Amino acid sequence: MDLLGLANYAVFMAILIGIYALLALGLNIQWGFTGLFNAGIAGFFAVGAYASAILTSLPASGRLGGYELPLVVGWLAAMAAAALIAWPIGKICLRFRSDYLAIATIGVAEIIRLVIRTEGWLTGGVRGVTGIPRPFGDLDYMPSQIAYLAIVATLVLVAYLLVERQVKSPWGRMMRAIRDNELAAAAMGKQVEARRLQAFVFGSALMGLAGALFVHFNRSVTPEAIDPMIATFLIWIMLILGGSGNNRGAILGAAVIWIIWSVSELLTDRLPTEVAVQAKYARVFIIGLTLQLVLRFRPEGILPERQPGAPPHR
Amino acid sequence: MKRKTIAGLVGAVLGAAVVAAPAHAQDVKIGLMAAISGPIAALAPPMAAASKLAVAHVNEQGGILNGGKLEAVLGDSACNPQNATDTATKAVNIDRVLAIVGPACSGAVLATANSVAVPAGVLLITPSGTSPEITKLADKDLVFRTLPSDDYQGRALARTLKARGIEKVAVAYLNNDYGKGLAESFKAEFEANGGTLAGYSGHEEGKASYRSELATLARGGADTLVIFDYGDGTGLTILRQSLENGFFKTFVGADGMKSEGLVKSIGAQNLDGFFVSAPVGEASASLDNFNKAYKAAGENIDAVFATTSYDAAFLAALAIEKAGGDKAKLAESLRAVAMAPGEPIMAGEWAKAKQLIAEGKDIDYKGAGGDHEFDAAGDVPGKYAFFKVSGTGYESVADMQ
Amino acid sequence: MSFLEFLNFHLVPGIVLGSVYAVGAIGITLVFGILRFAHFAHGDMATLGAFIALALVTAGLTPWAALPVAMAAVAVVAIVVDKLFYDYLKARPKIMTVMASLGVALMLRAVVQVVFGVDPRTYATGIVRPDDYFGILLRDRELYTLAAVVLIVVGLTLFLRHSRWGKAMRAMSDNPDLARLSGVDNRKVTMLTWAIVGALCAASGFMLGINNELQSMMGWQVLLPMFAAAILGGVGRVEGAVLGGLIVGVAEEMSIFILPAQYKAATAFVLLLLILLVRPRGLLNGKVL
Amino acid sequence: MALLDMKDVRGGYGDADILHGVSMTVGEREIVVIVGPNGAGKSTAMKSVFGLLAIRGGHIVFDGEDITAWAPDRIVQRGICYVPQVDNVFREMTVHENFEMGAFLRRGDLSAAYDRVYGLFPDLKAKRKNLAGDLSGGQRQMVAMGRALMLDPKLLLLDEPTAGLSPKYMEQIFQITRDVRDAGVSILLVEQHAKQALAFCDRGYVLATGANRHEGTGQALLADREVAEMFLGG
Repeated sequence: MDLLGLANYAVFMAILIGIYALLALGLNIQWGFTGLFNAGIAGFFAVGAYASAILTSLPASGRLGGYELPLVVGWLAAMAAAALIAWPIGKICLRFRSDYLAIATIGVAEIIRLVIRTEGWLTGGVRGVTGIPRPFGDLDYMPSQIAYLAIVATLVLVAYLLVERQVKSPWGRMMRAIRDNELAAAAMGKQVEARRLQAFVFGSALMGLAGALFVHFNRSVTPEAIDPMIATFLIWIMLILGGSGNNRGAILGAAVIWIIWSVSELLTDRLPTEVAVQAKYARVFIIGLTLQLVLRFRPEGILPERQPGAPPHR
Repeated sequence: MKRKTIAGLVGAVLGAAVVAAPAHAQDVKIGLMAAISGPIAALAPPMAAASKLAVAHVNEQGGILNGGKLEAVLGDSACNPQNATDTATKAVNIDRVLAIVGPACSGAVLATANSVAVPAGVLLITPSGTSPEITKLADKDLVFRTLPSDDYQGRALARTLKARGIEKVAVAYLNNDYGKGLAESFKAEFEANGGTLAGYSGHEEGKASYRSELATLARGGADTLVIFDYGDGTGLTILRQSLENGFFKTFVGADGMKSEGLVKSIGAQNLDGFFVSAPVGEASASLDNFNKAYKAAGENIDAVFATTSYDAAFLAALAIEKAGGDKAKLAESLRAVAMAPGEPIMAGEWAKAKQLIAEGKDIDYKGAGGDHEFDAAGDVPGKYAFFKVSGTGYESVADMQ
Repeated sequence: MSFLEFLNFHLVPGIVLGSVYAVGAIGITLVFGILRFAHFAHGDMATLGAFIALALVTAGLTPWAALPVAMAAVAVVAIVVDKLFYDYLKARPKIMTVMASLGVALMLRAVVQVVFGVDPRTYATGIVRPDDYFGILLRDRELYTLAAVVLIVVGLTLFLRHSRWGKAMRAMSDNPDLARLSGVDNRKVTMLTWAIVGALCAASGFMLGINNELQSMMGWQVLLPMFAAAILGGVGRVEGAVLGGLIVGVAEEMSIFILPAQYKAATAFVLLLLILLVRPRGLLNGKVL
Repeated sequence: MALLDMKDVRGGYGDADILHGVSMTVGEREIVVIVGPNGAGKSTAMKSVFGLLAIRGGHIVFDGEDITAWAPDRIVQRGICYVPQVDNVFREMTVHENFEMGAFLRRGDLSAAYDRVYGLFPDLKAKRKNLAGDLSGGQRQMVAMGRALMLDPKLLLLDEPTAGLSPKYMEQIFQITRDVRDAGVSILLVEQHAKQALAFCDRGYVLATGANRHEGTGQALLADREVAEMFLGG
């Protein structure tokens, strides 16, 4: 057996897990710590992806872009753009119970998708943006993958440390108090809305960054990347499985679910042709069922939230 | 504990993969990346079946290289780049495929080429990615397609309509890379030839009603509606609602509309005014071969992208045979087997091709879906015919220029 | 554009589409009002109903005879889904149930895809040209659709207003704790609600199918317009859901006058965001949960 | 023998106990009031009767039968009805429908029960088709009591029926409570307005920190110096 091939696959999987971990961390800030049901992750992911793509890509006729700015600028812009979109949405929707926010964010993600598909002058429309630089992209396959993994891993680590610090600060304690106790939330009044908005915007910015990392990895982006199945619902399942309210849980959930999702295909590939196509639909069934089983038997996730003051989980 | 868990999981997964993938030394694998789930799910099963037919032909007629078995690994690219790159990475690294047939959607092709196939040096032949962006890829000559970029067909269709005396049309296109690409090139060519567009509008898939769009298009006064969409999808709805409301007299579609399901659903008696263009091979004997075999396999011969899927897999096999299994020579070998000059090879003629290659003779594959004379970018110029509905299927009425 | 054109190609299609949305939105509003969560599997349940009816039509029934059978079948499915996947979550935050319903949506869709495949299908082949009623063009199936919607709405309203269990459902929607104190068995009400909601799902899926084609994603694609309709009308209000459905349907067909056709799908969301902004209780003063 | 007999009841909503031993009785045709400072466990004590909290000690006997830890719907059928402090009407249903829901468990002819309720609350007769949510606070309280009386209970539990009402309405509610008692129903109620409540009740209990503090007739408690100082603000 070819170990090099397996290693290549593992590196690739790790890169995607890193990108999903960023999305899950972003969602954890919104849902895990604050209780905000964002069902439009794909929208913020897309905004970040396109913002960075437009700013850093090679020039192309018929659309905005070709500024060839440095990557860091693109990534910062991705976070800023996602945050900028999140702000008015949060402003409108955070007053309501989470179901409304869920529906509203699905709607917003859908509008973002339609704008990206239709406004060719801005985003290249259905053809997307190509010619996006990838750091260390000129190296050979393996070194280039490893270099990209290093970048992604570093950013995940930085994001993790930042979020952990934030959560352990008075801000984080307050957010949890608000989430767990509506009365306390009401008593704190206006400030609560501001704090929730901060969490929503901060989480969305991380999602934007994940989008940027994704497009630089693929060197291209098209509207198909904004598929709610893969860019919204899978993230939810990752967070719930890993343990919402626990940042390590979010990262672990991203790893476990992506491995299940990816490896389940290796298994269905071994099936005879007649059932192989059917088995691909069954994969969607399995994801749905996994969610049910987690909710039923391990609703707190693999790594449950640590209560402040309680001994750390082992 | 977390690191241990992850390490454990990864270990278990890799272990499972090792056990699950026994490889025989002589066997060769290619990856089939169909968009089985996702927005164009309806197109995927016939495409996968066509590619598998090519693989079956290879194995029935002497196998590949030294009597090895050609194996097709079926992956789901789901029409999105996340799944496509994942499934391609597995195909390339775990299954060690030498070539990839697919992915189906252009966005997935771009991402897969950029982040998997080209860096890993694997040949990629897409049977349905039509975006002009694919032409522009910096692909080290590893990315090919067995159907023309949208550009050709749109322009050919525009010229054909003009030649048939149609001066004024309305265009309804599906807002994806396929529909929009065709619509743009059609528009440019039709207007350049002095035609008038009385209406031009895109639509999103999956809406329950398109009557208001159609009414608005009809208001332009054209008798002909050009539909760039899929006959197994929204195109069917558009055509039905136009017919039922009497918005237009004549309907013209591109290859995506050439669906037998559409004829079955609407009824041939209602489709007198419905025409489609579709790519055809010069040697139509090749298409006949394919149709016969495909029908015998229980499939519908008018399925969209079936011929191109067959050709992509067959070409991949030919290239591997020619290159003697050497990955580095695949691109060069593909050009050698697909392009003139050489002894013509029709669809299904694997044994003959294998023998000629063994004898060191040059061959030229004439595919079911076209002759596949690749240009420098790995694109093929299209040859098209104009079809009308006949019985439960389609019948060619004219060649197109 | 003549007035008749406006009626035939914009208003009437909008009303037909809106009626289908309305039937779906009634189900959503009932779940929202009585069981208090956003049911994301609603669209895919509608798909399932449409395909069950298709199986019956293939077996030889006429479409309109298949409808009641499909409604009964999906009613049972809805009750089973509740027992298996929602019921045990009722003591936990409602959002867990919302998430579970998302999982159910994926599972139902996969079942439809495995059993019926992914090709578009129709109940009947051929096309139906409309009849002319004093210049207004209508097809029989559209008339039947409108009649069925009216029948459903009137029947449901009478049931909720005047029957013992209909009142119990309203009481649960109004004040669940007090309903329990009054001796209303909430398990029975929940079951009854799911039976009605399942039947409504099947009806909306069927109507969508008979006016167009059936495909495995059809329900998911109309889920958000239906949610928009339910919230627009006011959560928990049956008559609000009907009004909301009609508004969303007509607005989608009219959007062509203002926006490029690609943005048609966005109409419902824009309406939804606007209503949340200016009048979160909806037009008919529903609940804000 | 008393209609309701609570003995040394302990329990709470979650894991922590709120009641640390509460005992009280309610006799036939008696109005008993529970008063005490905030957080004394007044409402909790009442809810324990109705099976709304986890009881970890003691007994509740009603009409000769031990009903400790029964589920509310069973208790309702046994003849105890409960009127919560807030959200105690179906706002989107008419007054008449509210009464109808109150009698949900009863089959057969309800005209006698309607007559009795409309007899007790004549004001509501004219408003029977109005939505309960559109009524004034006092009228809503009447609807809530009427709903509970539709099952013809032997014991009625009222949780702060006068909260937020004007003195005029408070007086009216007290008067109605007496009328209900005179119609043969025993009443246990929790009250914030301790002075007024003690003045009109038959007997009263003073609770503090989840346990009995004082008990006696209303007049006796009003006269008690300690009660007056500690709980009634002089």
